[in-house]
Amino acid sequence: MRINCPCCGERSLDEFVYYGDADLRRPDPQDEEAGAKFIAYVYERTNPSGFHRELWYHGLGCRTWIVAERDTRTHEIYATCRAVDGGAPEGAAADRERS
Amino acid sequence: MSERDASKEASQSFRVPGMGSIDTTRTITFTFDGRIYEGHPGDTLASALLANGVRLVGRSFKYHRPRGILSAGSEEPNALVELRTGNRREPNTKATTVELYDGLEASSQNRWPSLAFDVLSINQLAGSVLSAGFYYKTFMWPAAFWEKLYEPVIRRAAGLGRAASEADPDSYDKVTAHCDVLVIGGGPAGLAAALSAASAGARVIIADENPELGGRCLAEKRTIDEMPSAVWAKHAQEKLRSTNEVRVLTRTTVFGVYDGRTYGALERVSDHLPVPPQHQPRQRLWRIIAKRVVLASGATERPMVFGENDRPGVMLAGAVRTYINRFGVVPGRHAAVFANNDDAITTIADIQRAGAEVVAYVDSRKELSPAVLAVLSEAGVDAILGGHVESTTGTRHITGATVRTADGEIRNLPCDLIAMSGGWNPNLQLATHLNARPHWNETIAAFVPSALPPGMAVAGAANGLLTLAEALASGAQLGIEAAHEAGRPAVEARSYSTTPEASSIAPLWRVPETKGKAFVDFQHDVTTDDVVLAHREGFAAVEHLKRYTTLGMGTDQGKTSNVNALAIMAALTESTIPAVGTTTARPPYTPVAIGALGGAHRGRDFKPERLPPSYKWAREQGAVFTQAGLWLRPQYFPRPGERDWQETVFREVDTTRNAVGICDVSTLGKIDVQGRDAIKFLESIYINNWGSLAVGRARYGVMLREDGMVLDDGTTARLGEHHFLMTTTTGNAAKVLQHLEFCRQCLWPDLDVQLAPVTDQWAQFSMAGPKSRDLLRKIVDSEFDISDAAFPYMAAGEVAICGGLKARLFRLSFSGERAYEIAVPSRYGDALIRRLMTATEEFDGTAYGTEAMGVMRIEKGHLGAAEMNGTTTAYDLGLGRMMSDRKDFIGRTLGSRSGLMDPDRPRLVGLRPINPKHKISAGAHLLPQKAHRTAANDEGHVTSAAFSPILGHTIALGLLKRGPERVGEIVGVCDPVRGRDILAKVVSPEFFDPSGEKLRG
Amino acid sequence: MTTNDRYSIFSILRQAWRGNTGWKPVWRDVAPKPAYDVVIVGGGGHGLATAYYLASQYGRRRIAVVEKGWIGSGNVGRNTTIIRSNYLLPGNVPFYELSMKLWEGLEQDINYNAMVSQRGVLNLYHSDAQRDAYARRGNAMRLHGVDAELLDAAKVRRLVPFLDFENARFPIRGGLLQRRGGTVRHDAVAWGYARAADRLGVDIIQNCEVIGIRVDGGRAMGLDTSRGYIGARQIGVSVAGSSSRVAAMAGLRLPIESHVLQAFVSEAVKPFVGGVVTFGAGHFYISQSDKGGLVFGGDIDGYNSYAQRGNLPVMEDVCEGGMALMPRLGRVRMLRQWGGLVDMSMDGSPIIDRTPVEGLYLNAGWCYGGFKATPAAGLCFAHLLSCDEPHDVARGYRLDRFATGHAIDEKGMGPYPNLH
Amino acid sequence: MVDQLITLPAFPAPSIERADQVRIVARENVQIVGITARERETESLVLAFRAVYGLDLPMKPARVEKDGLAVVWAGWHQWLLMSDVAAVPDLEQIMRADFGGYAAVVDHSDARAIVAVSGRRARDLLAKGVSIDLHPRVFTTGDAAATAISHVGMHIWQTDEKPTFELAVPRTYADSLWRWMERASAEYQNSDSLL
Repeated sequence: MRINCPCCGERSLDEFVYYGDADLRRPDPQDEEAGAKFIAYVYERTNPSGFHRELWYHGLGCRTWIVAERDTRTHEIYATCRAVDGGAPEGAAADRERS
Repeated sequence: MSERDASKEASQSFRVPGMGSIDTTRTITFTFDGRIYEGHPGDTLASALLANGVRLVGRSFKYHRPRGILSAGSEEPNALVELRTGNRREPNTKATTVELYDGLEASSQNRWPSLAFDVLSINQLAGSVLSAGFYYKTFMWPAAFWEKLYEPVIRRAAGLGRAASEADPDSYDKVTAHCDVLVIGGGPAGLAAALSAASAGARVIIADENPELGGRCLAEKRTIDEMPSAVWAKHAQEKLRSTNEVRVLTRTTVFGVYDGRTYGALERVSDHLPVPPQHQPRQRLWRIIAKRVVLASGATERPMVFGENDRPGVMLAGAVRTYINRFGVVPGRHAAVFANNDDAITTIADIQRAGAEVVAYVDSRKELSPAVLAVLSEAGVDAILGGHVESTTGTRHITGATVRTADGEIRNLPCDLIAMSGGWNPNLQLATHLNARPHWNETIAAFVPSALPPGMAVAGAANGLLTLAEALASGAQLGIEAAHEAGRPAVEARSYSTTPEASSIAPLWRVPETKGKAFVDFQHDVTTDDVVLAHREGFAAVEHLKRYTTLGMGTDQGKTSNVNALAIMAALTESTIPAVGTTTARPPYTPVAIGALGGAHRGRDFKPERLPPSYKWAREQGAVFTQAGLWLRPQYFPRPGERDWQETVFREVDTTRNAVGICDVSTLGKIDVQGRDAIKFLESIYINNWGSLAVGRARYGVMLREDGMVLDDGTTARLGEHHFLMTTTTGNAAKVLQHLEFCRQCLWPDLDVQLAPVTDQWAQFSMAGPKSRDLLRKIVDSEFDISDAAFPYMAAGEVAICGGLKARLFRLSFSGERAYEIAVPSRYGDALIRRLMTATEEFDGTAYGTEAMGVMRIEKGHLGAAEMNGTTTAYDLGLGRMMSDRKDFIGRTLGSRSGLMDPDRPRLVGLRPINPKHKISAGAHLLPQKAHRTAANDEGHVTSAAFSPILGHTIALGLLKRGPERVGEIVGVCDPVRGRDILAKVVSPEFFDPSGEKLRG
Repeated sequence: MTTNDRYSIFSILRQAWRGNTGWKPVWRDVAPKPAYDVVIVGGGGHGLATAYYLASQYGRRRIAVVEKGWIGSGNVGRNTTIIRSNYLLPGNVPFYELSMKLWEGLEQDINYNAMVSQRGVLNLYHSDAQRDAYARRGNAMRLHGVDAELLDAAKVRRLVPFLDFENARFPIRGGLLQRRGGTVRHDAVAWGYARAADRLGVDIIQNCEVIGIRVDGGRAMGLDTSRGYIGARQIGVSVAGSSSRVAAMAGLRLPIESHVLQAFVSEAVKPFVGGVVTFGAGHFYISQSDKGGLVFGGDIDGYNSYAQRGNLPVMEDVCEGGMALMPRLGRVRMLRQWGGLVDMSMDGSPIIDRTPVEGLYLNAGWCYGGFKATPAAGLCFAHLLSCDEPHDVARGYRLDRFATGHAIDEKGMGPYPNLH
Repeated sequence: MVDQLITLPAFPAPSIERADQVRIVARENVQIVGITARERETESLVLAFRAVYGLDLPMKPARVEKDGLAVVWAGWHQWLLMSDVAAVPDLEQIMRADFGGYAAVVDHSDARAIVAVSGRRARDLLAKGVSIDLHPRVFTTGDAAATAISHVGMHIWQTDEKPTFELAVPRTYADSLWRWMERASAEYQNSDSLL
């Protein structure tokens, strides 16, 4: 697999560290539901067969956290962007292939 | 003729003068099973053996039947040998792919006592007992006999060749290559594709498993552009080699297709030589990243399935032509040709041209096209149309063929060669590595690629285009397209002229009536009966068939057997071949040496070594080193006269506690943290408070994972208003940096925080012990006041040492002694450790390593990796008090889950043996004093232990159920794997100077 | 079962005499009935074992196993065939030891030779810290009555002289040995359980893919499949890497990610590796099959995947480990590489539990350790389905353990499935 | 008297020569300073830097140089500034003084060790340990990248068309990587290398 780092360009897999689902948002610890929400945040996964938005860390490169949109059946990567940009790749393939 | 004649043949008597394209002017010698033979450069071991009339080459896996040479390529299931000897021995090597070199040594395998007489060949008499999967049905009683009797016997018979019993002496290499167009296969289609792509100026890599490009061009008598095809191929190869941006990789097999248009290829750099040249690898692994790929891997001929079709002398027709046309070797003197397709017809002329007799042409088809009939009559051979070869005679190689004619008449044809052709299977394995399913093409009666990996196109025979003309045209066109799609300008595809050829086929999957075993998979001895049995027992799904009969599981990966077996199963289930299914190919296309996949990373170079700044000096001191991750750290510094490591460590600890000890702590992770929001950031990362930390001070901090478990600990110093230096444990440096970057980029992107790893920047030495300040005084420039008033415990600041060298000074203590850590730019580390050691002489100080450090940290009850093991909370480790309740921090919410607040959880305690002579070891479990030694009474374990020279007995840290409440209690320390079971007293984890007077001074 | 279809050397000789024409299908090819008491989703080792124990141990009838492809097409046919019970935590050891005991009597129990071969499992250590961790593990095993021996370098050398003891980057200092560990012929486990279950009347339905779970009022009623609707009083889901997909049909989100684990086999060579050896300083473990193939593997590829195929970097990483540990492997050729779809749980330990949907039960989260667990997982899942309470040795495998803070984290890696 | 403290070179040898094929030279005594723009200060930093040094901080992986000061892109809004010790005595101090307000300034002079790889086989040698494409059509003088060599993270940039590549590797790995380069370049002793 080759991942297109928004800063460095396309790089081979072994420069990256995988983290997982990029759509999880850390809950507000003040929320009275915080306990349950943190459990869902840390432990529950959609684990889809198909379109997946996921976090990668370019550890052996520029140390940027990246959101990649990838098909877990084919490993095709549709788009990537820096995680600080809220994880919404420009021209996001988000709607494409969501089926 | 009699089968014994072979052994009487004079040297190379099957070589045909004037034929073939190899250099017969030079003669080289080689040995097979100890006997010396002659061959020529350019031969394969197989062609050389055939030239010398050697037909019996190996024995089959299960029945140990005599086997010869079936093919002329990497699909060979039978002719497997042990190549080379000693630590270079290569088992299961295909004689058909081994390039002959002078002095080559090969021997047959999987036979005893000899190839000609193999005791285990009696297995074939028990053929119907050793039917597919028989072993699942027996060897069960009594149970104990499996390991004791049955399995040892089976394992003695198992395997083919023998692996070398010593380390591989050769080296391996890996390369990453990028290109616009990768052409896989150097046959006509591949050559045309590469020429096209090159003409468009593309960066081209063309790879072929043979030593020369050309493929079937070298094996057939054909013409391209009025040139003999072999000559055309030679020109094409020269053209490519002389074109910029074209890399020709011969002896290179593309074995796998991976995601991201990445292709794995193996180059056999030196396998054609006795040993690799100096500084050259034996083989080289290529990772090729290609924008576009043209797959031109050709096709593999199918055997015919008839009785005793495995005897030496039964060969694929295409292989016979290869041996004649390329190597000038005729594999027999009296040949029968048995086929179901037009392509095989050309075999007749080739055999005749080689001066051998074609005793008959047997075709399972009743009607042939006029053109083909014309060829037959011109050749003047006895053509048996609508007939079958039912069986063969002979033992160690064939002496005749039993043929049934269309009208049922049985004829026995004496012959020493049967050239058979069941049609051709496109080599589409690489097209299916990414899970694509091929589809069935009725016209050529074979599977062809359908969906393809991104960026791949398939040319020529690999795509079912079996004629030379189609191969050249499709290759030329796809090469152009590939180059264009890769961003090169569009150019015109040139066309090639060839002589016409016929190519129709009427599939025959198995001969209707046969005598004797009819083999489908030669190497694993899978016969038609086995396929029938698998069907009968319900193993009709293709994967069931393979797994139950082991069909296609051999070193040939079923290249010659899979489709025949599928077809036979389809007939049995009365369904179509595609309905039965296809077997998805997995990498590698052909087997790859494990050494090549490992590459250069072996022995000492398995992983890079990370060296601390004092490494060179420590080596000179004769320090013993230990691995800490990739780091090599001094474990202890033995001195002359010291009996064992223990004595050394006692001395290091004792000296440190009573005078001063010096230790390289540069391996601790260091992260520079800056920014207006740095404090806020640290507050969210650490469980304790940071707002109150003054500039010029350091503080111990603990960070958790989001699930509430302790991630790491260390001190962080405030160097400026918005500038901090964080230290991590040696092992967690990278992990913590990743965690901080995650928090900064993914959780709180708006914070103004900048992170920089600076571990390598600083050589940092700890000076611990009552004399540490005196020692420090000797190197710190006089203008800096390091009195306790000016530089108290946990102070941090910049100083200058040795006359103006800027350094960072921290007053931290891991040992519990008055201690300082001095940090200088790494390049000065070596000089500084030498300076310190000289300066320390007057205090009789010492250097100490990780062992002594471990002892002292346990004496102080400080935490190590064994305590912060990923399953312990701050509460568990006695850090609950540190947790601020006035802020949120990573891990706070989930850290308070009921299960983690359970008072019954094991928590940190100290342990000391009741009997001071007793030893406690880490890993021992803790149970109530008198409790029965079972899991039910297990209450925790010892995490760290060491002998304390100061206290004169072993001390240990442990995690004990309700530990802190049980101080004073006596518990059992149970260590069955070390055969120990003693009693220990539960104490506070701080064994030494609990009040901390010494470290504050 | 009647004597004439009982397997033995005599049945083989008798059949051989008749040209092997008398063998019957190992399991019947049946079409689904409208309804069953219990439907097990997933015709892998776990599902088939569950069906067998439901019928043989708990006297259940009207049982079906539905499989989307052919039985044994999942991880039971795509693993490195290792069995062991060398676990650390109290939540795991008794379970895997029960599994080991079931392996030890399996072939006589199901009358099928799965070649259970206890040639030993050796985990190497390369540092004092690793030694102590293995001592802790070995002691935990011994306290549970499981065999475990802590070996020093000399003993290891005697046991496995073919390793590189001299110039290794991480010298071998010793190992933790479980002699009762070993290997089993993986496909045979699926076939053997299928045959035994079939003999007890279990319907094994292949090419029957579940496309929906009908839930009514919080209760599971049945399954929509590619072969029509199948009613079920109880549904047991045992589909490894597909767990999240099937659970989603009932509206459930699981603490599971699906990952790829690669395995490799070499060309067959004359046996020289006795038992199973695990490298402690790299991602590599190896054993040798009775056919002579060296079976080896390493770490998971490390990202969510349903592709059932491995990548090149991991293959290289595994072979680097192999060459570091056994440099004599250099000229042995890797023959095949395959990928299994593993259900990585958030703590690396499995789940055998009810679900919030009444009548729907889950057996999942086996990570890369599901094969060795096959008999016990089948028995415990059958127990849960029949007694509606967990089997004693599987009490820890609850779905809610993450919420309550009772994760069973052998490696201490935390809630990061790709690190377990 | 700092000179009393002898500095230890990062690499075990000054150079490796492989016939006319590859030349590997250790570049000791280079000052390296890392600067990372503070949040929302990048623009000011770039302007200030241009004002002082007449150089534009590259916004993509690249290297620019002027009057002995080299700037290499090192990540998102991060750069490595380099100059010879001889030329500028304390680069870090100067940078902090000039740009401390806009950027975090960190001394990396001893964290990285720089080695120059040049010669006609330089690309072939690097291809054994570096997975990015260094072909002149893709990577040329002035280009830079943050990547890895032989599993170790590093920065690489091209300085001329010989070609010459410079690699900034972690100092504590310098010894190990040097050994790797000695082994990987050995084959170029015989000019008729098969690669």
